[in-house]
Amino acid sequence: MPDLLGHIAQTRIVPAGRYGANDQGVTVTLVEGVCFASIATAWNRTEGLNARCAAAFGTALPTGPKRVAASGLAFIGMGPGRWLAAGFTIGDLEGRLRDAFQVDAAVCDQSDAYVLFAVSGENARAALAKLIPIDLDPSAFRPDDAATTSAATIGVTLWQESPAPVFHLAVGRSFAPSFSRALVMSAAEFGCAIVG
Amino acid sequence: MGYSVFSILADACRRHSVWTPAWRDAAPKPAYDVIVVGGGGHGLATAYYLAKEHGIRNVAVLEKGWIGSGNAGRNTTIIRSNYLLPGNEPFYEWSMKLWEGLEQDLNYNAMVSQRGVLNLFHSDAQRDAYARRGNAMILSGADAELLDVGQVRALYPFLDFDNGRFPIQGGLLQRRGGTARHDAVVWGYARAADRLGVDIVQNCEVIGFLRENGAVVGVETSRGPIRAGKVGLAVAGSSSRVAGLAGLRLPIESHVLQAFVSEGLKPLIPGVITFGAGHFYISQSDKGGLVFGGDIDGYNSYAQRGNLPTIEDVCEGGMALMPAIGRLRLLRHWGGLVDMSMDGSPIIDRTPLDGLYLNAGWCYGGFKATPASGWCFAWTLAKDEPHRLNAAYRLDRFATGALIDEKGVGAQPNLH
Amino acid sequence: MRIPCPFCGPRDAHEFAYLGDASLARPDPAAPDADALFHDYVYLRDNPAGSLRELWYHAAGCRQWLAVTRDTRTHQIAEATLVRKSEAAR
Amino acid sequence: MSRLDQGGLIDRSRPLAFSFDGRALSGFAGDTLASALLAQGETLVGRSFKYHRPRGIFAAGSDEPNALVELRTGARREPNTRATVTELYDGLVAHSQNRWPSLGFDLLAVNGLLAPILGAGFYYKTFMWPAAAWEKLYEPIIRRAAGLGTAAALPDPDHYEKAHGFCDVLVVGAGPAGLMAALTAARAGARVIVADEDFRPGGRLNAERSEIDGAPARMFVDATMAELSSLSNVRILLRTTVFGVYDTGTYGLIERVGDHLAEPAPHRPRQRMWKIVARRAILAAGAAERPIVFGGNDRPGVMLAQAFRTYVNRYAAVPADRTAFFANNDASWRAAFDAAAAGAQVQAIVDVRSAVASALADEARRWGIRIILGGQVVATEGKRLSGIEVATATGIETLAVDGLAISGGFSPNVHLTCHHGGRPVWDEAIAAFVPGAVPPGLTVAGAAAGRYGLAACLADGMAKGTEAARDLGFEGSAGAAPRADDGDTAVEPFWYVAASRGPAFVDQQNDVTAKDVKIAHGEGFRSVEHLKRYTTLGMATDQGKTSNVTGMAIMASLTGRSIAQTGTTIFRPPYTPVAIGALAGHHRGKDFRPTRPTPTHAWAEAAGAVFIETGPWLRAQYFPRPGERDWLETVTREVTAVRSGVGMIDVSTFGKIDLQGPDVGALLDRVYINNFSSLAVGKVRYGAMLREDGIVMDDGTTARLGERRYLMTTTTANAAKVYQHLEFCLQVLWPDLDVQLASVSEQWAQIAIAGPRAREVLRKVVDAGVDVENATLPYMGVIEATVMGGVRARIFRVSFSGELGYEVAVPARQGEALARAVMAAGQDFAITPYGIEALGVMRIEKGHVSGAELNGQTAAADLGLGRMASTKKDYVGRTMAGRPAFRDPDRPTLVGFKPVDGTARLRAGAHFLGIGQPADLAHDEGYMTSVAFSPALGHWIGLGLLARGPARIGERVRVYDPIRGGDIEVEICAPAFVDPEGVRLRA
Repeated sequence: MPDLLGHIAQTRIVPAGRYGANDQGVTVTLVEGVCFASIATAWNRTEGLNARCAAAFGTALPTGPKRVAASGLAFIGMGPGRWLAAGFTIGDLEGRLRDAFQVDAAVCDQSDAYVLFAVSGENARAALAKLIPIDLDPSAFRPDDAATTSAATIGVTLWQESPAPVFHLAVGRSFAPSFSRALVMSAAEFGCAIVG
Repeated sequence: MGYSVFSILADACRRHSVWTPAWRDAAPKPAYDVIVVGGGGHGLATAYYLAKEHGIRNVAVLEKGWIGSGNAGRNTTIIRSNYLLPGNEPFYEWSMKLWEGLEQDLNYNAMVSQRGVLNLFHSDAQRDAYARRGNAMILSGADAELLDVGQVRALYPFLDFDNGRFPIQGGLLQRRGGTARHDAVVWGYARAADRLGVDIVQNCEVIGFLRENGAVVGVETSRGPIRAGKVGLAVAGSSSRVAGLAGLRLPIESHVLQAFVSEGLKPLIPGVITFGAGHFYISQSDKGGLVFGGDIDGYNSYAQRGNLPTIEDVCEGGMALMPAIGRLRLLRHWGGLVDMSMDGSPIIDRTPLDGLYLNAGWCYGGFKATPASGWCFAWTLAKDEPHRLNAAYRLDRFATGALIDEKGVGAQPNLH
Repeated sequence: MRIPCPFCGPRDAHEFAYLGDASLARPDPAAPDADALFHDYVYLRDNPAGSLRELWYHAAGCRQWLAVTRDTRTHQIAEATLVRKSEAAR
Repeated sequence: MSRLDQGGLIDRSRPLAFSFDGRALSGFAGDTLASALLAQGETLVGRSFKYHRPRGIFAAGSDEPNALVELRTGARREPNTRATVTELYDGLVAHSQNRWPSLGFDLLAVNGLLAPILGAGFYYKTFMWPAAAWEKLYEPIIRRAAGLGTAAALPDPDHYEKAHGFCDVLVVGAGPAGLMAALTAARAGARVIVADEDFRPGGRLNAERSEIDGAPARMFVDATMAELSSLSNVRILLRTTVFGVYDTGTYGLIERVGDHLAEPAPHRPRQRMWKIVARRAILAAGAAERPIVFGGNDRPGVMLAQAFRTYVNRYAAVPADRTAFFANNDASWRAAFDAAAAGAQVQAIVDVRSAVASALADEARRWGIRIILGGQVVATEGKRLSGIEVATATGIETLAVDGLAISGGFSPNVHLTCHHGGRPVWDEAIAAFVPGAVPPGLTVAGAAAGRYGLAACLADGMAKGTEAARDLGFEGSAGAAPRADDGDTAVEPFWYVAASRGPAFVDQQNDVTAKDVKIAHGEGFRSVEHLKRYTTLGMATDQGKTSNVTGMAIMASLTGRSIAQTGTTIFRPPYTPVAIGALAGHHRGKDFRPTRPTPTHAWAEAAGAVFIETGPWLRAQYFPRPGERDWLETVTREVTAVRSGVGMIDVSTFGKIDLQGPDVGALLDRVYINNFSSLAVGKVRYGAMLREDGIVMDDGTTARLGERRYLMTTTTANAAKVYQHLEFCLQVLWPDLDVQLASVSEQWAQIAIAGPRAREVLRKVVDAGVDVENATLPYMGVIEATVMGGVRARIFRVSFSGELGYEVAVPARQGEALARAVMAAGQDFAITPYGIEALGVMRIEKGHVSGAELNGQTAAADLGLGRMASTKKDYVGRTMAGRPAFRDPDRPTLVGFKPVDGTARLRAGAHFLGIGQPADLAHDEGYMTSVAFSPALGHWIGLGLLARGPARIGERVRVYDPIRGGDIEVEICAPAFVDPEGVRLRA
């Protein structure tokens, strides 16, 4: 079993293909074309920021580890006064957010900082349970819930967008190859397909 | 009756064994010249050397439980003198010399076994750091060799040389390093100290200090007050609590260090190996168990038990270093209460209080120091000044800045 | 050991970095006895066997510094709060 | 000894072939290795640890002390495997261990003859003379004789993994109490995980012929399992041992996914470690039988009574032809009746009690079993058991039996309750230790709590299940507990036959006898911990499951204290031994820790780079060309190319922290020793920061991108540490400061272009209209620009090499394209890619400090950075850096070195000694931190920390490197060898 990925370089994201059991219990999609930006504000300026956010995007920023989607953007709570914005927007997300938030928030383009994996399939939860140290049971982790944690010593921010068990996992770019190995090893017994 | 093969044969011929208790289970007297608080290796060794080297025999060792119930009875039994800094190396080398003659000195087989201690390196920077260390050892009269990967392979062919995430490049070897039977060290010192007249008082917990115009003149215990000319503390993880009874705050935090032993096996690992790219070290006991450990859990604790992340980290290091141990089984794991000092080095010194002396801050490395610690603490107690060997282990070094920080992580005990 | 992070929820302690005693306050460097004050601040600890208010940093989560009240004998945690909120609230 | 032709829970339609010590044998699906061996008449299975005495099968579960085998072969060999918990599979291969040459004839059995002198404490009293002989002579012999099985010194070929689980209620054990607890909690709606170490649920119900609700207990087990399996809120984990209780409701479990197969199934692990967080846990682990200690009690053929019953009822294997029972309780009588009912020949029941319930006696007579009350077995005969000597009031009588089933009562399996330091308490009524203080959230049900009766177990399981669910807010009607008979255990405490003949073993695996306990007592090792450590009682692979209590009881009788006063040793994790591989999971080999490639990794690979691990990163070390003899030739070529032309290197691994807000300048002034609030927008400054204890933490350049925005660069190694430190400053020290941090290390790829021709290369990379000339982008300037046709970039005019240099940062995904663009742009100037070795050479030539100097032991002044420190402000570490020892003039300080003999090679880690001074610690003056061969100077150069270094420039000093045989003289010089005035980098 350790040989499953023996032929793949540690420095590459495990390439598209089928791995493990002759089945397709888990599908891993590499999501391309998503822009990210980090948003941070001082604890005493959150209100003003929320007002600006509502004005510009029609939603307040989430409080707590949640995801809020509006106007083609998603805001994911990363910490008190900290969010990750994500969206298939063309062009300059950082600029757009900066214009909207003015001095009430510090915005940084992070579009290249993350690699985004989407994990789905009937065994998605069972496979992720081997990596993610938080409770992903439907009763505990619901659509639009988010979490930032450590999986197999690799930092990951994850969220669920739909009732269907599709989990989005954002991983630091330089860690993505090792993360993809851990993910495939965890999903191998169910049959794992990597697409995109 | 002295211990020897003849006395054993003689005893075997009798119907009923005539062996007497290895030490008297003494009741406390009202007063002693010196009271040593703590019936672990350091405390018992201190009492032994007070009696043997300084003729001070009116001595009591007070132990709150049974002797050796603390770190002396729960460590991974490694002895070595492979230290880096001038404040440390001569002290530990003296300890190694005492180990080398210990059994004949005590008439007790502590199974001191100089099987070699090997610290692996995995990068040029690590190699240079070990060269610096090895040179420092040689300058202090210790032995040290820098091995290349070929020489390491010859010693330990089953390490992961080919597929390691951090390839092994070589190692720093101290051949005189090795292991000793930890409980036997306690019992040997206890028996030898007892024969010189030292009272070993078990189930006697210190709950306060007797004071006369500021000075410490004895201790209050669970078995009543006991007066003493001098009181020395050798209570490791309990140092802050006991010193606190005298109103002292120490540059020490108590942390949990876990240790592990596997099922018994035929000889597999000849010496002691330390992984340089993870937290893992291992040796094999004479009974056949693999004795191993790694990093401390990293938070203050008096619980004498740790948690899974450290256990996993240690076993991951073990599998990375020697993937042959995968099917061998962990038999038992436990936690010790270690006195982590602020620079990772010990304290053997007088305290600001007259009559009170401190031996503490051994972090996770107290066992190897047992003989020299007792020897130097006895000297400091007897002569009211540190010996040259423990001159650097002053309590005021944190104020003067004369720190002894081998790891270079600063005033964060959980990182040492 | 699981720490109830006020933002992330209960997480295993291995997600956190430990610093220790939270009661220590950085002294005034202009104080006449600043040397002594800093010595105590940097090096001396109560190190109690019992309840201790200590600093944990949620490195793998929300990157907040928490003040965690924990019993060092049982590892039972009574409370965990965000340091910055509580400080700022003063 | 035979297999019954009916009954039992084995599948006679599925025969399985296996071998033991090379003999071909067979069993059935549902067998363990032990039951299959017994069914085939194999009673001699192992050899004891110390005296190498022949041993058989003693128990039927994980408490087995004797029947340890080497399971499987080659790289999969598993020493010390209990035959009693090894599920039989087709093709199983097992060998006996700890014997030579053979199990039947073991030369080391000679130790047995030495028993009189090999008693407890023997080793401590001898082997001391001569001192040198220990390692060379005595110890090797002892080590070879000791140990048990032999490990395979080959990499474990199987895979392991870890999994996280969460539940409301974790139930430990699927016996009557556990099944009822799980069912009740699950019906109430709680999320339940039930785990059992066995491959078949039911616990004691598999071993006894009991009835529940008037039907065979098996039907209750099957029905309950069927309902549990049908519930979506229940997870059943068989072949799974809960091995440890950790903090805050965290439990460690090992699921043996593939151990019942010859090899794990494809793509499945051998074992899976579960880390389960449970809000409540119910321990329903049952109780274990304990023996009576008497002469020759270790003879193969002697077995625990309930184990005997298990083999008969569950496995339809009768362990002996003619069996006697020796006991002190009623349960053993029922075991004897079961055996008789199954067709086994039970000769007699010897009971130490002088009277038993008439019902028992009547039934015994019905089965034709002879009853010997007030009797004691004092000795046994035969290599394999052939007879026992029974002492009665009328004298000694010998019974010819080949099986002896013994029982000294029961000990609740309280192990897990002790994992937080809780001590079991002695319960006189049942003569056993029962749970004392338990870990938070854990309750104990059934026999594990000392409630032995079947009806009591069912009711207690139900009650504990209801209670746990209700605690968590799940209400459900429990209903009535199933009906069953309790059956009294009626134990009369009895431990040791005083009139024993021959060695009477307390701990069979470690060969600890009753005499050893007496020796320990005589020598003062009377506390239970001293007894254990002195005699090794309870330290074997079974951790004393069948021996601890008996040992304590014998010690108690010697000291005259009660067992309650004597107490017991503490149980520590794991409950049963756990494979180390399982605790490591997939973290081994190259996957031990993550590998971080740089953004230009693929390009560097194509360019022929040799890579090197720097922490988690893989970086290009150098780029060898065909014909180059060694790395030194390559690195020398790369350095020369940079100094004479131009080169490029990926420096993306440096930490990058974005700081925004009105107070960034103020924060940086408090973090760095030098001033940053005064830094002009568009400028970069080198800074050093200290720990509060005055030692240098990190250094790097920080750029001011705007009025309210800075970008900090950290060293590769300290990126995370510095970020955490800044958060500490902002959240803990100075929460009033309005600064927002963001790590942008992953966002930006950064490539350094260095050398006299650097600007000419850069001109061709930036977009039209971007001005990179000295006027707009002078040394230590920064601009935001676009490159490669519209790619957003930041260009820093900084230099680590000391040459005219720029660092161009672009979004990480553009890093590889930038590398190619720079190489293309530099073609005309023979641009040369270089690695971190060449970078290291150039920084040493410039006297820049790096990891070797920033080692956590050096203050700013030690590194020649003292003059940078501001005296007008406070900053972290300032006060502590003023302590006397930091101002000691003898403190080693950074200087440079060149060999007096120009051809000599320098080595880092060498120490400095005064010329003509003896080589000892008293004359140690410091050490060499970094060395390099300088192409510019044509000889080796070094940096080092030397006492009073700066004052001794021009002097000579001895460089002493005994560990590598080096001892040369060097000249002390300023730590800048190339362009000390810094003309080149301003060019």
